[in-house]
Amino acid sequence: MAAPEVQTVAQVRAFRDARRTDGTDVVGIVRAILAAMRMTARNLFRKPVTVHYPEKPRTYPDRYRGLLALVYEKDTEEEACIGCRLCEMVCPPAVIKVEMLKSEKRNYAKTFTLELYACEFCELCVQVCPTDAIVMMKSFDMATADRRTLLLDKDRLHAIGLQHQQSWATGNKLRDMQGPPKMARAEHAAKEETPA
Amino acid sequence: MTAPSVKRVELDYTGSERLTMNMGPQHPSAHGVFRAVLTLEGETVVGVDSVIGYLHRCHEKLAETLTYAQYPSIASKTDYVAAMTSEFAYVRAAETIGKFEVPKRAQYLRVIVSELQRVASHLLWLGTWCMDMGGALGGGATIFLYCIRERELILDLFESLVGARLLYGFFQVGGVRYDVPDGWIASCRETVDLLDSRISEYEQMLEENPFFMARAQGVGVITRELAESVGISGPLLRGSGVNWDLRRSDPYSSYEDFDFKVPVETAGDCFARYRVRMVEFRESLKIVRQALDRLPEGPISSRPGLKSVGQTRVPKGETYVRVEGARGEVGCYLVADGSAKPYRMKWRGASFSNLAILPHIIPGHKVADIVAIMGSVDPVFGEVDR
Amino acid sequence: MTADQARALIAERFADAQVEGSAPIVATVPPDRWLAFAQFARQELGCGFFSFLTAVDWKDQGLEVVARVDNLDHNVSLFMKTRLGPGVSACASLTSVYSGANWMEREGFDMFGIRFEGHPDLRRILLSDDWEGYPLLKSYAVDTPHPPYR
Amino acid sequence: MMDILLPIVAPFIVLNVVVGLVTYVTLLERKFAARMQSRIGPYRVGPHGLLQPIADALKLMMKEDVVPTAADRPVYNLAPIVFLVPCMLIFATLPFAPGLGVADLNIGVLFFLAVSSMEIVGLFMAGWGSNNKYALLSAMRAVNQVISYDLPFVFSALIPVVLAGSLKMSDIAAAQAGGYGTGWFIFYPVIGQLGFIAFIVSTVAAENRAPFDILEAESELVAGFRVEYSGMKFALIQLGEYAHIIGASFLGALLFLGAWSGPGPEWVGPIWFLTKAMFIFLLVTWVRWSFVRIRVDQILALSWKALLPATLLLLLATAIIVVWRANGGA
Repeated sequence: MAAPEVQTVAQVRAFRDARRTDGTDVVGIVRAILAAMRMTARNLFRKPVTVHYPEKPRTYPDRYRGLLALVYEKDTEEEACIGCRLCEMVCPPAVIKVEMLKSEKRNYAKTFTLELYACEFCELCVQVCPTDAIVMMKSFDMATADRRTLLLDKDRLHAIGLQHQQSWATGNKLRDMQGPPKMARAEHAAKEETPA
Repeated sequence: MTAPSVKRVELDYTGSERLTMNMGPQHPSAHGVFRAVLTLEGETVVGVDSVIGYLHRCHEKLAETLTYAQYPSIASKTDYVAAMTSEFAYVRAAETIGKFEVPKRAQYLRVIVSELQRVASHLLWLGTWCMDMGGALGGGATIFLYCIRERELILDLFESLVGARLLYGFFQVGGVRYDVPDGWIASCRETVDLLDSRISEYEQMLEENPFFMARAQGVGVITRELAESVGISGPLLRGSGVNWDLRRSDPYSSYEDFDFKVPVETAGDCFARYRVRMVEFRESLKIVRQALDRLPEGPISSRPGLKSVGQTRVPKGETYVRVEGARGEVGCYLVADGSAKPYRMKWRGASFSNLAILPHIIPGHKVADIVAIMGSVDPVFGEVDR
Repeated sequence: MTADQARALIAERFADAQVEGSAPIVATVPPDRWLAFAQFARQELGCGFFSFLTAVDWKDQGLEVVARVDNLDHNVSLFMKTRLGPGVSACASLTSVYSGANWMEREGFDMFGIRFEGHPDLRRILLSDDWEGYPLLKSYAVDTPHPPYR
Repeated sequence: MMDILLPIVAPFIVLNVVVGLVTYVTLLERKFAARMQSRIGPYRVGPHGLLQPIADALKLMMKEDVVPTAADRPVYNLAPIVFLVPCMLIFATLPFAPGLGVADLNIGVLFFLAVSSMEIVGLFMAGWGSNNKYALLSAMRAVNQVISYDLPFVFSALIPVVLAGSLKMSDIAAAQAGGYGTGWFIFYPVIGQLGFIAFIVSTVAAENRAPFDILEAESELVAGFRVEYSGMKFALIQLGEYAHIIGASFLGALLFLGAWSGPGPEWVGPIWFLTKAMFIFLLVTWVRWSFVRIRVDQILALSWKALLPATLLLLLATAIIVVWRANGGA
């Protein structure tokens, strides 16, 4: 038994002839044509779905994954990033580069660069951040003609953080949601027990 | 360039006024970047050489350099039209080797997103296929825009679930990364109901339309033997009379809990593939409804949330897992060596195998049929070239 | 045909094959029996569905060619493997048995440099024709330099 | 003095009106199509996009004019003009109101039909001169299609001619006047309606509009015969195409919908005529945005196997009825 080869022209014609409807059912054809035209006419009177984008910005959902930014700690107003380089290591396209600055009380990021033009917004850096320092913003419009402006350093990342609205996700919230299995299981078991 | 060795069919008249025409890689109906070097006699195609690889990113090498925690978000870039199912295949492969348990809630969430993704992907297929046949300046564009309008609703759902519209990163080894937000289930139900009625509208526009039938019926027939031998899968295989759906034949992720039909058509032509997909729309929506009704409470991941890059280690072993993606069997052959990165990963893209059918069935058809056949095959070039 | 029957049949006909598992059946055959085994799988096991063909580079143990075929009617899956041995990069082509092997073997040639003997049209499929090296070999480093715009 | 000036001034006015009409008809079509597709269409240039056609025209004029190196230059450069001239010439015989027109020939309909099928020469020159395989295939298809569909187009247009008993356009219009619109040929029992449908179908096909736009066929042939054209030459081709469609719409309104007859004083006649023509245009547009394109062999089969015999029979039936009535039948 050999592998099937290219179909011949005769075969193609035979297939086509076998399925050909010779258009004898004129009433059916007319009805189908009218059905299609009725459909388009019906949509003529529906409201258009177009959004006038720059004038009316669309509302972003809470978990929107947009521009990346660094934030300050709420109470002390210090930089939240401790330069631990976890985000640098987890970043699949390797766009984050961090250098750590050792200090007495805590560490800081000496430099923090993010090549936004190669970022794929997978939120893994946010996910691993132990201090909720890197977050995503509910905005994406940083369109530019020069990709060098998308090479973000620490100051620009902090500025973006102040400029836009922050999305829901932070490292701790994400990890909480995914849940340590033991705790979640215990909770789950407790829930099942209560009705019983 | 090496001379292509193309199998040419002979027409039943003498004469060889042959024209070589390049269709693609930049062509309105190339569906991405596909180049078909056609040999024409008049309007009839007598030979075709397909050239692919314009979108090659060497995903398989990439997978060897990325850990099990990193790769799922990259996996969505293979089949970017149905990103959820491609992540699914990779994550499932790691889970199979590592024997990681997946909580029931995560399994159901996976089913919901995969089925919504299938609907979204089929909507894009219907739109682009009609655009291929009808043209951007004709009725095809109308259906395309209707389909896109409805696809947006699903993308909005995904956006409120994971925050992204195209490349999700929803899956992680051991479960899923995001739980459903408040109110998501209600809006999902609304969307599903709306989609159900809109799909009937497309059927009204196309189903018995003589223009559409003339273009789709008897065109691009794939016989069952050819289909199996080339290894096409999904709606194409079912359109050729094979009752084969991985959700039914090799159930995974609790698919055995749901009640759905597997549509099978025997004609093997473009119209049969259209019918299969139209029924799949409805069946997918049915599965989504069932899963939403029965969504259990509990954890969404059996493993702790990701804290570092090398957190997931998979023991030594190898496996091949397959999931039923929108385009067919999305498979991942994974060889693990006990470290945090795979030793080897082979991605079996459904589109790669599906596209390999083209040189077998195109010769003998007219130029206009090529775009109809291409569209009915529904290739996504991210998955073909990987 | 069940998986057990298929295993028994393989053991009977291919004494030199190592057979493991049942879903899927993993059968390792010597390279010279590769084509015969594929023919046997298609004709007698009814595995008409060609899923994929690829290779694994086991560094100094050489390349391993892997193919998977299914019997869709009876839900029997068969993994076919063959070890080419160190330094060998030639293998029999399955194109005469399975049409789908055509592109898959071209990809194997493209990525691993395996010359599939009997393939009608063995040229690079995903990479450009003038690419140097075979990227999926373990000896090909990820950061192998290449001139841009190739 | 008037006698000398009129033949110069009248065509000038008509030409400019037609060009203005064409640019704004594109806007009408775009808006109409957009609403059908749940969009809003042009919106930015001017209030609700009203200045969009002007912006488009300016843009096309400013664009670089690219000529392919291997093109057959004289043929390539001449093609848009050869294409445009017949498309504009068809307006020569159209009366827009009683006595308002360039020339009301006594063979008006014949002239219209003859000139309108001349566009094929320009099409073929464009396809051939571009030296592009897509364009060549498109030109071949164009010849096939236009020849096939001009026959049913002519036959269906001849039905009102037979009913009115004159080839002169103003006579045909006059024959439909009176009776508060019941005299329009579309209301002629059976023959009128069938003839109108045949006319619409063959118009769509003869003007290469979707679903019969196989020579443009951008999903197969990219843009067909005009794939290599850019800038002003492209604009000329586009202008010609739309002028042709509008001309055919006016013809349809004149032949079947009673031209300028309608309520109100005489001077609103042209407005009625324009409204009716736009109605036919929108009908054609509606068809265009509702169906997928059919294949070249199917289009030819439809013409030769169905439409041509049907229109021929219809014409024959019309002739028999007219003769029967003239001889004192009911």
